[in-house]
Amino acid sequence: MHTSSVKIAFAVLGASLLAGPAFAQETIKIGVTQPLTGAFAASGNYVAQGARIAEDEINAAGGVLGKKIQLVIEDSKSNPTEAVGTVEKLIVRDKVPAIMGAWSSTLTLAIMPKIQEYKVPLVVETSSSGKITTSGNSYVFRISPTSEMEAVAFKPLVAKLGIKKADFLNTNNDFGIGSAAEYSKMLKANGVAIGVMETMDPKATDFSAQLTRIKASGGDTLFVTTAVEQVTLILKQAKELQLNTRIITTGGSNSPDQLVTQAGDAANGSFHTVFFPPWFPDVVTNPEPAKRYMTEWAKRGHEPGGLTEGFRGYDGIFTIAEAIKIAGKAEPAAITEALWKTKVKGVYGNIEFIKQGPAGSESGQNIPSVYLVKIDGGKVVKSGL
Amino acid sequence: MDQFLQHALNAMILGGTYALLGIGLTLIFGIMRVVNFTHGELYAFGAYMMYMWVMLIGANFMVSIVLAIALGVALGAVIEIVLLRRLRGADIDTTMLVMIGAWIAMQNIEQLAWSGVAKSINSPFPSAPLVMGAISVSWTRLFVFAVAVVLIAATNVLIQRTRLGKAMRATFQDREAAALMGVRIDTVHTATFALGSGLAAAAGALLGPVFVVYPTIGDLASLKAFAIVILGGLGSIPGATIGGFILAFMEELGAGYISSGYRDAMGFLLIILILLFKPTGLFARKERIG
Amino acid sequence: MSRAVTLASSLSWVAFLVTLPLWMNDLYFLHVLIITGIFIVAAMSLNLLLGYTGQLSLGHVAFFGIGAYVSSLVSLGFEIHVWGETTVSLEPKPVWLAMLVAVMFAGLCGFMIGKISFKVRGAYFVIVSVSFAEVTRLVALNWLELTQGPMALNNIPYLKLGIPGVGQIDFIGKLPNYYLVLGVAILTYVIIRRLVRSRAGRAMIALRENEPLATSVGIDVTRFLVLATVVSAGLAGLAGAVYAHYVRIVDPDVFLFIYTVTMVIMVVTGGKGTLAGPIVGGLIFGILPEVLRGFEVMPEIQWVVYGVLMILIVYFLPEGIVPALRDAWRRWAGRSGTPPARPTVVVEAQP
Amino acid sequence: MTALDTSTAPAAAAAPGAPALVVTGLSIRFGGLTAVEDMTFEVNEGEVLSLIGPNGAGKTSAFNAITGYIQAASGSIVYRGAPLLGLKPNQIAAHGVVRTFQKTSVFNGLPVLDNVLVGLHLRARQHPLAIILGLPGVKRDEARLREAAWDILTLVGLDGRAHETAASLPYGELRLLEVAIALAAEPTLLLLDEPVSGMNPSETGAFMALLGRIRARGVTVLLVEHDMKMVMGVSDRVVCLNQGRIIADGPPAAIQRDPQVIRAYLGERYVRARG
Repeated sequence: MHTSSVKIAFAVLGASLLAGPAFAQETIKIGVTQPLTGAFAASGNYVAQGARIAEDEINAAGGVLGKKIQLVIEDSKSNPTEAVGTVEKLIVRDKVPAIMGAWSSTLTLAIMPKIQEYKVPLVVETSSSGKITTSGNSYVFRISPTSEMEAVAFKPLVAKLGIKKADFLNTNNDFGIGSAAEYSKMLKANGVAIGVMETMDPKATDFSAQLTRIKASGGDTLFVTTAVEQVTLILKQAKELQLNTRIITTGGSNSPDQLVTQAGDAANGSFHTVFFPPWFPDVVTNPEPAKRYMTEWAKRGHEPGGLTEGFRGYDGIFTIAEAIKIAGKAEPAAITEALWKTKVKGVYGNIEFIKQGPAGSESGQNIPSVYLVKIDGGKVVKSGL
Repeated sequence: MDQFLQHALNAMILGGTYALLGIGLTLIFGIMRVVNFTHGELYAFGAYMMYMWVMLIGANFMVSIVLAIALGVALGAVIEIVLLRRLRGADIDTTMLVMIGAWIAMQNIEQLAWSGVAKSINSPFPSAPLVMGAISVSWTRLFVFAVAVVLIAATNVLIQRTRLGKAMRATFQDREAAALMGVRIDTVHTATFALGSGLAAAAGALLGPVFVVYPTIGDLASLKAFAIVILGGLGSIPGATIGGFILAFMEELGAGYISSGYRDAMGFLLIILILLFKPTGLFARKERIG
Repeated sequence: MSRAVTLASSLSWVAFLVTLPLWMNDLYFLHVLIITGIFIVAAMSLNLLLGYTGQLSLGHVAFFGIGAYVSSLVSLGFEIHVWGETTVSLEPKPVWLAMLVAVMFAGLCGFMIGKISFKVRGAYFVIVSVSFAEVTRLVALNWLELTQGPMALNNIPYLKLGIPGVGQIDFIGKLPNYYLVLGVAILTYVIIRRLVRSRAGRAMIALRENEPLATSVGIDVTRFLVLATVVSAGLAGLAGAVYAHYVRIVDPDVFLFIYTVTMVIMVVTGGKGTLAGPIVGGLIFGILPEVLRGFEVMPEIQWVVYGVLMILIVYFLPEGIVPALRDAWRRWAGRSGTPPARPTVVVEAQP
Repeated sequence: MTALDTSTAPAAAAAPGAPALVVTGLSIRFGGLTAVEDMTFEVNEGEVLSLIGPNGAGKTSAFNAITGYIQAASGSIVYRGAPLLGLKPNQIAAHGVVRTFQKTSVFNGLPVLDNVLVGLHLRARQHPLAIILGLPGVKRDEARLREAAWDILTLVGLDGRAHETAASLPYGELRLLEVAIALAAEPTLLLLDEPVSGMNPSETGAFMALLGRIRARGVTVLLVEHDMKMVMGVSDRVVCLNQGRIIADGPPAAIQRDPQVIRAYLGERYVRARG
């Protein structure tokens, strides 16, 4: 019995050793960890598609330091432990000198200790939780806005929209809880009453219980923070339950075009914060890269609804590529150093990093613009405010 | 009060599809002694077929439902003939392992075929709900409920009134005796699995347009079907029907008044309580442990 | 003589594993081995229930997850509100103590679940065990104050052991964790081996083979099923605790049914009710994904392969790989063997 | 080496001839059906008592009730002063009351020796913690158990088959193995349910010889059997059941002459033969 099991195990080990990965490195690898399946799959795929556009654009222009860049994209399955696994693979097996990720705040917070352990820089393209840049991780560089920045940008609209009592419905993760906390703080400071604060699991699909409670609360505005899949369902189910409050989605992962196609007229009258408004490319800081990105997106036949998400990946890869150029070599320490000096004219605006967090171990934070749009008559319009 | 009525209405509507899921699983267990882990995948299959016909091919909504159910029946028959027929007489654990294998394979084939991104299905019903005083319900959900009730009734007629149903009931009572009396056990098993699968696919096809469709939706559907069947007693159709409604009410009221996060936990807590105090389920007619 | 062969092969096997990192310095491969090793420990513990008592427990991941969460929470500390303003709080404790608590707690859960669920058998037992795992997952997901829910418990401390004369060992990174997992795996193997070759193990096997006959000779069914569950749960909890302090993050998905299924596949493929079965099955299914990856196989296809393999194994190798090989070996070696007889020398004096 | 060691012998307190098992007013019902009605009989220490009767007379039901496999509707079962009613089969076994089954019942997948080792369960002294810690006491106990198992195999004549899988034994030896397993549980009262059914005459003869050896150990035997040659050959006393009731109780010679017994057995058969 023993002898036989030993033989088998040897055979298995042998087979796996033969198949071990060992390839010559002629390109500069950049790691990407995104949720390509699971609850955040739609957004994660859009970001990956945007990243691929940037990869091809950079390589068509001759690459970086005379070499082509090569994205290694790993699927975190919308799960924090899996996300840590992807980073482990990217750094230990693929030996990438820099990583972009990880979409959701929870996923990003999950991988941050690994990033620190291996001292590899991470460019955060989407996550909004304040904790990411205030926890003293000096390998984190965020190009997306924090929930707090978003809430502050929203402040002037409170009076204009005439919000008196607000309810909240958000995912029970860092993204949702963080956003609800910042918005409710800002609203309270501006004299708005807070009704109920409901949460949901990121994988939930039936919100009738929460929406029924929100209806009973009787607020005039409902703030919703989650990914586009759940926003679609919430808009539909709110309409079914005759919840006639104004719905505002925060966090910028709401893909209004997708809402128009998937939620139909249930989407009418809803407001959405976005960080890139592809319907009005002329209002953005850098129309030139925005148009280049949009053209390529359309050419590749990607979902138009993903435009508001894909640019994050596009900008993220450009930021890393620029940092590698400045560093002059594809090594983690040099790239980390270089990211502080990196300036990119991106879709997010002029990307550059200011210091945030405890002195001595600051993280980098970019300050992008925030836009509020409205869906009206099956079309995305300027909120008119 | 309004809030309670709304919750109750929601639960009623949800209960119809839960009952469909439960009846399919309980039939398969009662007659074939198979714990069907692919049940949820048939649910997902029904939902994806609905997506394919309505959104990709552009077929009529009603026709698509019929097609989705028919394909579910066909897939069920194939699974029974290919995987289960040769395991006739094997112990329950063996068939369970095969069904787990099939479940994993099917779910990942779905993932390959449709990608991990959730799909939504448009329904032809007006999005403005039916309003009754302070409570309201969407036309889509009403339709789902009506179809579910019709399917439950039809299943009962099939089992009580037809020759096939008689053969199924005879097999349920005593397989050997039924075989001696000339019942073709192979046919009964294939028909049972096909029928159970068709009901699961129907639940998926009906709920697909209400929610969204993604490859792992079947997992929760399977677990809920297990809960319903345990609640009603393995092998009992009335038990599964009532169990479906009880679970829906528990979930909806639990979510509405206790915590929405524990919505899905209700069913499992119920299972554990039931097994503590009445292990054969609420409506089991026959001792079924062992 | 066969005893000596067994001992020699066990020792050479252990020596091979101990020296492995010395000549195999691919860190990623070491990582794969660590994760595989942890799953093998969990599979070995499941084998005690599935293979020896014959109970198809499909909630096993619950004990693994409970071990991971308890060990993490005790080492991180927590404060929760129980009623009104009353709070319960725990200061962070050393990791070794946390792991010990985790094993005990998982064992305790095993005790309670065993007491409840062994009232029923067959399909009911299976569904109860699945439900139990699902309830634990939902608690982990929704009890935000304690578990952080979907935000996961992060920054879990690693194990530090002060060994007299050697100084402190930090179990961070690949090498120390590799040896930790190896040690835990050997410990688990030894415990299970001792158990199944004793009165208790024979009672469990007897229950699997013929329950009425077993009770007729005085075996207390529930007692030994519960004992098997407690040991099994404790060892699964140990695997979970090692896992938590290695990956240093735990989220509610650790309770997903798919992990139970992975363990079941490992046990069934290798051979349930054999000591080597879960190890062989675990190595195959732990390393196979990496082999498949070498051929650029997508993870979904890999899982489809798993599912199909599982079906094929049930059809063609229902006992698993190890028993099949053992039978083949016996047929081959049996021709020249002499018929065994009663040992003439009693090894140890009777009391 | 000579058969069972001293610990197997019945407790010294049991005086031969005194009542060991006392069944009083035992009734067993399945749903509406009465399987055993108001059954009263005693088994004395050291004797071989046979329970006979036509099929469906309630013999196996009585067996099952005594050993705790079914619950009696009323009555009492007392063994050596301890009430057995309501106890689980394993608790009854701990009182020294051990049975075999009508259908062949062994641990099919295990070697013959291990089958007997399982039977020795109650004789083992191993605490779970001691097992896990691998304490030397456990090893010693195991060696002792193996020795006892070999003794029992020698007693029933299966020592040559010790390492074969039970499932591979021929029928006659399987039935011997069943008895070996039961004997291992150290019974003071052994209940045998049709042990020689299906055996050929030479196997039956060997079994009767084995019964003699068991008896010589001082084990009381309660036998259910259809083979009248065997019953009359080994029994000290015979109790005859018909339709759930006791119709006769006495030594074999008296039973053979009892008109009620003849009617129940032969009469029934004559009627059937004529009809």
